[in-house]
Amino acid sequence: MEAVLLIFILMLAIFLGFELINKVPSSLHTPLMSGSNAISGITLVGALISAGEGNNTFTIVLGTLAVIFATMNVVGGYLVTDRMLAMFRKKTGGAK
Amino acid sequence: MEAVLLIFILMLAIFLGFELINKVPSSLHTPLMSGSNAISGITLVGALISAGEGNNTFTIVLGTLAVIFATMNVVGGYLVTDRMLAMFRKKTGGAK
Amino acid sequence: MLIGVPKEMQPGENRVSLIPADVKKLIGLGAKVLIEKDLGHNANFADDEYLVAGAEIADARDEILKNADIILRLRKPPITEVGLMKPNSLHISYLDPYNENDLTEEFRQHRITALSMEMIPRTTRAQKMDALSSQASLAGYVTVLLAAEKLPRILPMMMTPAGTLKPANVFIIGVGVAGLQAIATAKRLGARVTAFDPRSETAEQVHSLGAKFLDIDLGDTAQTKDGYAVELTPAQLDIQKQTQKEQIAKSDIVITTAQVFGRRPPVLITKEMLAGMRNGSVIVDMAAETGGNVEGSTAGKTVEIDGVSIIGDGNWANYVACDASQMYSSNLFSLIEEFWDKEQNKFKLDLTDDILHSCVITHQGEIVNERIKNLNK
Amino acid sequence: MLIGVPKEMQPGENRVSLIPADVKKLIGLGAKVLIEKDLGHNANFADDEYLVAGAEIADARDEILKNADIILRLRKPPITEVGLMKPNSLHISYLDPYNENDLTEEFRQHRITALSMEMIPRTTRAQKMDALSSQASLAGYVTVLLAAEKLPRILPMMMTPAGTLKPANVFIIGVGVAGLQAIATAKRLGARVTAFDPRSETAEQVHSLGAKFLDIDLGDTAQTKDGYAVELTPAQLDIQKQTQKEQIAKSDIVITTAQVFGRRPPVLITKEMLAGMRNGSVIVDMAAETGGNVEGSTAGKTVEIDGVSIIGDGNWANYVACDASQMYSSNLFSLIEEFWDKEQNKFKLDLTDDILHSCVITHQGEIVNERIKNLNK
Amino acid sequence: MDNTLLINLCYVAAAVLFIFGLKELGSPATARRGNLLSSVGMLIAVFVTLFDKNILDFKWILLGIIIGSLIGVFAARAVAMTAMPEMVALLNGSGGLASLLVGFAAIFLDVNTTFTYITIILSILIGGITFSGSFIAWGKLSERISGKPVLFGGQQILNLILVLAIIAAGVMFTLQPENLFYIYIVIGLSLLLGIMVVIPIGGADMPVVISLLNSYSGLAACAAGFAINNIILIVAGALVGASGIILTNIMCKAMNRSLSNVLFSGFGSVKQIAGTAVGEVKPISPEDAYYVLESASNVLIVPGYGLAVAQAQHVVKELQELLEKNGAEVFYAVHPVAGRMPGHMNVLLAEADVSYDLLLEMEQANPRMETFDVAMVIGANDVVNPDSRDNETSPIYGMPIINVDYARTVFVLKRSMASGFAGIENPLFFKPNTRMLFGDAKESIGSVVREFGN
Amino acid sequence: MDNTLLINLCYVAAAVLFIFGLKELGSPATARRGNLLSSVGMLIAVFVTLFDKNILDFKWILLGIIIGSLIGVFAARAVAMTAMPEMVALLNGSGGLASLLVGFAAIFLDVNTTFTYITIILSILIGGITFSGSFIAWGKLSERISGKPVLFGGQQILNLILVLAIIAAGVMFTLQPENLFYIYIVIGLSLLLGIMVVIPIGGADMPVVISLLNSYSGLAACAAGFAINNIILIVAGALVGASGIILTNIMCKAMNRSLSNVLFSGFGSVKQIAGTAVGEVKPISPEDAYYVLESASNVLIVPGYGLAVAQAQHVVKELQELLEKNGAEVFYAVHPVAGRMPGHMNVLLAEADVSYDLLLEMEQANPRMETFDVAMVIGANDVVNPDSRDNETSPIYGMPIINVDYARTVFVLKRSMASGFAGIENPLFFKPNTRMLFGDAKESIGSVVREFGN
Ligand SMILES: NC(=O)c1ccc[n+]([C@@H]2O[C@H](COP(=O)([O-])OP(=O)(O)OC[C@H]3O[C@@H](n4cnc5c(N)ncnc54)[C@H](OP(=O)(O)O)[C@@H]3O)[C@@H](O)[C@H]2O)c1
Ligand SMILES: NC(=O)c1ccc[n+]([C@@H]2O[C@H](COP(=O)([O-])OP(=O)(O)OC[C@H]3O[C@@H](n4cnc5c(N)ncnc54)[C@H](OP(=O)(O)O)[C@@H]3O)[C@@H](O)[C@H]2O)c1
Ligand SMILES: NC(=O)c1ccc[n+]([C@@H]2O[C@H](COP(=O)([O-])OP(=O)(O)OC[C@H]3O[C@@H](n4cnc5c(N)ncnc54)[C@H](O)[C@@H]3O)[C@@H](O)[C@H]2O)c1
Ligand SMILES: NC(=O)c1ccc[n+]([C@@H]2O[C@H](COP(=O)([O-])OP(=O)(O)OC[C@H]3O[C@@H](n4cnc5c(N)ncnc54)[C@H](O)[C@@H]3O)[C@@H](O)[C@H]2O)c1
Repeated sequence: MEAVLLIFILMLAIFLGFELINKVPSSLHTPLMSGSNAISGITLVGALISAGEGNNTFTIVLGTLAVIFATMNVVGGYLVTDRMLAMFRKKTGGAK
Repeated sequence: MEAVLLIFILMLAIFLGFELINKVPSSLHTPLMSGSNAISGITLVGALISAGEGNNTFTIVLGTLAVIFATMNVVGGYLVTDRMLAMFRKKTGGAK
Repeated sequence: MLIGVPKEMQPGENRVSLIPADVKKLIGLGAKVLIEKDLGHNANFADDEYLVAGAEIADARDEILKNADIILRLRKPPITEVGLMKPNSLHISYLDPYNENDLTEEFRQHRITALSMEMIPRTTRAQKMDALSSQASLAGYVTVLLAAEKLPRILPMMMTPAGTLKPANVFIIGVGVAGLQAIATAKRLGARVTAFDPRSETAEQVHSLGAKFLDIDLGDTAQTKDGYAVELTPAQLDIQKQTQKEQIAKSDIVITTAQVFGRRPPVLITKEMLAGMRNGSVIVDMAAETGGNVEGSTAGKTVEIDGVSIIGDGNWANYVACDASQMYSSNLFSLIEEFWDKEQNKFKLDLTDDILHSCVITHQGEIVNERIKNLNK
Repeated sequence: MLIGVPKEMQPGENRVSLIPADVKKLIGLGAKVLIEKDLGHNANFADDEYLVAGAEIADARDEILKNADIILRLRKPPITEVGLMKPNSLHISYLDPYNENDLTEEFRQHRITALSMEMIPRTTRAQKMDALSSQASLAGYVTVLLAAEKLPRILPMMMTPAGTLKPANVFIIGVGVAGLQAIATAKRLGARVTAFDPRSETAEQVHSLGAKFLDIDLGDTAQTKDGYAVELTPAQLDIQKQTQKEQIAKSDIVITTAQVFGRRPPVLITKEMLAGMRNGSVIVDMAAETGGNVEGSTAGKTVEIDGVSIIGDGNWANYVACDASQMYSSNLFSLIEEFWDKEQNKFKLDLTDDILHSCVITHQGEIVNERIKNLNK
Repeated sequence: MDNTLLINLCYVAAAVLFIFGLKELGSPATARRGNLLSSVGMLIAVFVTLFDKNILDFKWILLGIIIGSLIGVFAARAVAMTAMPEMVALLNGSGGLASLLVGFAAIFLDVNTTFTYITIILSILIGGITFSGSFIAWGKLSERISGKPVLFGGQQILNLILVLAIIAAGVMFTLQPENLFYIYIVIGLSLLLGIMVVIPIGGADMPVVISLLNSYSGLAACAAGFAINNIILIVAGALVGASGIILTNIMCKAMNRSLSNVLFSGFGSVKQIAGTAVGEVKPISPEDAYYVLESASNVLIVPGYGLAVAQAQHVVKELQELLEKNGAEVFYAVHPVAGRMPGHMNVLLAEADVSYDLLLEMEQANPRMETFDVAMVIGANDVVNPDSRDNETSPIYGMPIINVDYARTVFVLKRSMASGFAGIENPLFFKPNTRMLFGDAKESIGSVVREFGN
Repeated sequence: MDNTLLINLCYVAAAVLFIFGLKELGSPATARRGNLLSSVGMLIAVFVTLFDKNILDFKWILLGIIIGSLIGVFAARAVAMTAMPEMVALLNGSGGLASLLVGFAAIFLDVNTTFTYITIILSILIGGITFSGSFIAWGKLSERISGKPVLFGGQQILNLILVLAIIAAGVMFTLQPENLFYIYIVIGLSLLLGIMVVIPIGGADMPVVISLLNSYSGLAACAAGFAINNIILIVAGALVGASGIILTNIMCKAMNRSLSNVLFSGFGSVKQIAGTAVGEVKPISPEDAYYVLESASNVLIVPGYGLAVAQAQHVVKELQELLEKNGAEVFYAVHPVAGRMPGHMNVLLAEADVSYDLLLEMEQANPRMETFDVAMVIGANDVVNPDSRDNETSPIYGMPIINVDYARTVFVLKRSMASGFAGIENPLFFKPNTRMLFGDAKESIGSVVREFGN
């Protein structure tokens, strides 16, 4: 049963993903890319779980590494995006 | 756990529903309405299940009634919609 | 009430003060209309059109003058004819009251009520009677045609296998009704149009026709409540001239429409500015008749100075006499209708009304118009 | 190689065959240019502009004729001057070869190579030398101006407090280069424009200028490879006239540009059609000089018939002499440049080239142009 | 287990088909196929359900399906094109009723937690409202009931009480599920509530109401889905519920109303509010303006000096053409003194090549003003100032104007509330049927034009 | 249980925030807030996860987070605005690597079914490709590796073999999970594959590649989510994966390329194909044309007789203004014989009030043709026919033309492949950088203009 639900969720999420993005002005391409890239850093959550599982050293190592990289992705991603958007705001002020 | 998944599904489905419809030309308002109305006849599936549960007469009665009404909704809904769209196609041929 | 329409006396005047369509309307109001023979001939309105409309044709001109309660004309009457008119009758036409003191006096003495079309106020409500505007806008159109025809070049741009012809530069000085129409017409023909007017709000109006406005800082300039410009100080005039010089030099056509109501129009283009212009360029001086914006322009004809033709014909609307008549006639009708008393079937002369108050000059042997009265003192 | 440019002899002709800008270009090619005094005066080009451009000014007209290897003119030369020219020299100008047999003969006898600007083919490649087109398009513009100025009404629509002035109806017969330009100009001025031409593809061209096309079914009509119309059969002409009648009657301005290359232009407007038109209406007969599309039109002047003015001035481009000269001059330069041999610094007369093949009339004592030769048989 | 897995995978497929179906229903080109897709989805869903292990007995089901189908087919064939909305209302109602019944029946299914009980009550409540509401809507549309809003004091309070009562009964029921009494109360009150919320609405607004109830029936199905723990119901229901809301919103906009205003402000009473709303300026966004224009069939454009200042003539022409392509009739009414010189508007409109035949003089436009769905006042002010008609004290009293305020809806395009040449206030801006589209005329119209895209 | 419920509800909240975040990132006005929203969502997700009962030991976590954050912050601060794309590539790579590791680690978690094993392999595979691919992309962008496409025979075949090998290893692993050997193979080959697919692509296309890899990293996270059975990973991952594809698609369009063409046609080699594609006519839709124009900064409009026939002058003017508002420079190049009479184009452009200063003569336009991103040929044909420049045998050889084919991209707007006045074929239509926008010019441009809306 649960697997089915997960598939449902996957399906809906994918459709939603498709619908979310319509027309993006070229000036936003890079920011949007890195913005959603930051979201894909969600894998950090997974990393935490594996890193937290104290029992097996190997997984801990893997986990911790995962945490490091995922965190880089998340933190870096959001900051970079924000920086880009900040100056974008300035640059093309009125432009639609 | 399952409840959570259902909530997830609900949430995603609702968002998807919102995103699906953008700009509908007024000529399509009624067809779209009755089209989606036909979909809401999905409750027929529920009706079937209750009607099929042979054990309790009362539920069977309820179920059968439900089946009748739901089927009306589904069958009628789709046919009506199709009729509308058919003549709509004819009427405003080229018009966007 | 009998409305009489004599022919215009001025030679070369083709316009007519009343056209058949409006005759019909007047009769619809309940008036009777008596016209002189061949009244509309020059404007291409035949007598029988008038007859069909319901007018009667008088045998003699005097008959009209003697009997009419209202006389409609375009141009001011010959002073000799004032005496022939019925006392207390109403005479409507251009009167140029600021300059025609004798005529005014004559009207006063013979107790004729004289209504001057020039003096119709520039209020939104009075616009339909505003003959100055209606004729001015036609004049604006005509000036451009005359200039374009005189110019040895074409106005629009043309990129052709035989090279590119640059669009002509047209400079319009004075953006009143006529000026605006001139801008519109020149723009239509594809010219590069620039304009100037001391009344600051005209800038927006110029832009609203897609033309450029020449920015000259004259300090503050005033405008009367009727939207007329107030005369500039000599200092301001100098600034204006200096700044315009260059624009004029690079213009193929210059049209000057500068007027200051009741004053002599300012001289804006001097001989040496003319010298600065290209050979074959054309200037239209709309103010030529009243003194001229251009040094050397001659009222009523076209002169050439330093290879620049200066058109001073005047009576511009007369070139499109047919339409001009229709508009003037419609102005008159609107005026009469506005003050027509349906019950008693007569023109109600209510001097408290702000329109009549400002356009009626003499009434019952008095000069009732303030401005004119003070003038004569 | 010496290029000589004598003044135009025809009285009232203000255009000039070569302007300073192109003098410069010719000299750039390596030619020498010798012009007559006051050459460009009427088109507002001063002698010193020519001098600056590098031309020399001849003391006497004969000097030019005698010495020049290439003579550039606009109008056909006086037959007397052909004899004065250097044998085997090249003479470029309008020659009207279909009608000027004597002139052609004269050229042949004196072994002058005569190049007729009318005979430049209408190919895409030759367009930059196509003087007919360049002058015709200016002519089209002029005709509308003349008509508009003559008309006692304005062309655009005007909704004003003094009533609504309907847009003038303009009907243009013949949609060649001139006709198209006339349509464009009338449209610009805000008129309601309708047009007709027997060449079916012109309908689209008319619409492409936002004007209406009068649909007349004439059966099939042909067109030469140069895009010229072929003469209509009498039957077709009748149909056309009948159908146009009504359109003409309701038009304020009619402009006829109907030409059939090398033939007498068709008569399209008869006296009785004129009678059907409103008083004050205006007709421009562009074909007046070559016989006229309008019954009663007189070449070179404006006549009035039944209250309708018929303008037949002709030489339309001359009204905008300055631009007209620029374009004609540019046509000449393009022609010379096209066949200029940089090495030997001379005009290479290659009769196999399809352009020269069709526009050179006489060469080395022969009439080399097929059409003309057959004509004289 | 395997069986359920299969069924559920089919459900996924069905859901996908519903999603595509809804999306395609939204655009003319694909609408018909969309409807087909979703019907296929429905077929799959129903068919596989029959393999549900819980289903022991098919005869009743078959009976029900046959009867239902017969009625459905007959209804769909019989109904006249003009009566479509009523028909939709009825079908929608039966859908709601079905959800109610399913929810009811769910009580007697084996396992039930508090959670399911709540969902059961929800499905009954929403289903009930949908059913009776749709029924009333049908009555009003088919004029079996008067289309006039039925209004009486304390209506809102009464509705509030009803809601509270329902909640109370619901709570009681969850506490002692074996006692059906409370459920009957819930059912009864729900039906009543459905009636109560619809009667105060005028017949003209019924389409919006139906669309809203349609969205409700989706939610009802969704709730039922939770009650009997069936995913396809949940997904499909939620999709319909959500998209229904959006559609309702769009329909409101096309009628120049706001959804919240339909949802909460006691429906019909809007009219009163509007009526008394003099003195209030109502701005409108280009997007909303688009919805109104898109559904208009007669549009009058009234140009003024502002059009000239903005040089908006070209984009106005484009708007005209788009409207015409959309099946609307468009005219221009030109006031004699519009602009700053005689014939000012003519110059501009001729430049944009607007056909002379579309220009109406004031005298031609005014008599037929009521026939225009929308009057677009573009940068005009004095020439549409009702004061010069109604207010003796106004300095421009007596000047004939273009009576745009008699049109169904008036859009006024200008940059601010500033006055025009005559320098006087314009009461038009405060009329209930006036919407102010603020901003440079060219910009504003440009945005509206672009709304016509995709 | 309660605990998990709470966590999961927070996950729902996080998901909602991600959804809003993504949506808002799509439009300039809201983009920045959108980024903020999604970051909040992330914070919530991460924070609540720490309460997961499976987490016994926090020190490693903290260590990892601190190190990661430091690097992240530093990188974000340090990087130059111009180097942003590289930076994104790197971050994306690290994300992929993380997913790989998570998947790897998941092997050692307690319960594992075949299903989870498959998902584990998927997460490793996709994660690996993302990592190495992004790394190469970074190298090419920052010119640490030559930007030139690295091409050699049998490239495609090799990639195919790699994929098959990975599958094989994957199967082996699922059969004997205890044997890590196969997993290492999978990892190794995935990394290799990542490199292989990116090296053949030119540096210019890297942005698209990164965007695609970004979408992959979403999928990787999604797969990892299945592997460790965590919903938020699945949802967020799927969202990013899907929206990433769309974004990639959009970027391709802006570069006048098709996604499939980027996805499958061995990337870089497109250029050759294009190069050899003479004789092939490539139509383009108004929507795609919009994307190209929207991202162009120099546009040349070349009007011809067709513009006149279509009476498209007004809408062309509007397009010009939209492009200018969008920051582009727009000029018109008017050929002396364009149209059917001397000055035909001037009449139309003047009517639309196009400023004279924007009109270039042929002689002015040609020298700077290379500087134009797009040359829009609107209903012109003969006057842009390269034959009159290159082909002695052509009847119009020798007539100077406007060399639009030297512009980066050429749009030709006409209704068909019909020839113009001169009645001769036009090779321009077959040039690799030419796109045909078929249809009446006015219609076509109108649709493009409307694409600029919302
Ligand atoms: N026709 C003539 O011959 C003539 C001559 C002289 C005077 N007048 C007078 O002019 C008036 C004409 O009436 P009207 O209604 O045409 O003009 P109006 O009454 O002057 O009103 C024009 C309106 O346009 C708005 N506007 C200005 N620029 C705009 C822009 N860029 N975008 C959008 N809106 C803009 C202004 O409001 P915002 O500032 O809020 O935008 C203003 O309220 C009459 O009073 C008439 O008497 C006419
Ligand atoms: N300028 C002059 O004085 C003059 C005079 C006479 C002849 N000519 C000749 O005319 C030609 C001018 O060249 P050009 O490039 O301007 O025009 P062109 O070569 O004649 O090509 C015009 C193109 O526009 C397209 N078209 C027509 N209607 C259209 C519509 N509604 N929408 C979109 N496209 C449309 C046609 O293709 P589709 O049918 O496929 O749409 C046609 O290929 C030259 O050969 C010149 O020699 C010029
Ligand atoms: N209220 C109305 O409805 C209404 C009706 C008609 C006219 N008006 C307004 O009245 C105003 C005057 O109209 P008019 O055409 O009769 O004016 P006018 O003929 O008296 O003068 C013509 C123009 O000359 C200008 N001028 C004066 N001195 C000048 C100088 N030194 N240099 C350049 N220009 C100079 C004036 O400003 C005026 O614009 C216009 O603005 C017009 O809009 C208003
Ligand atoms: N290939 C080129 O580049 C090029 C260059 C210039 C002109 N042309 C074409 O050559 C054609 C002729 O040009 P033109 O202006 O010199 O022609 P023209 O001056 O010889 O004749 C003028 C017009 O009169 C028309 N006409 C003939 N009989 C008529 C009748 N009975 N009623 C009405 N109209 C009649 C002709 O069709 C022609 O359109 C035009 O279509 C023009 O486009 C082509």
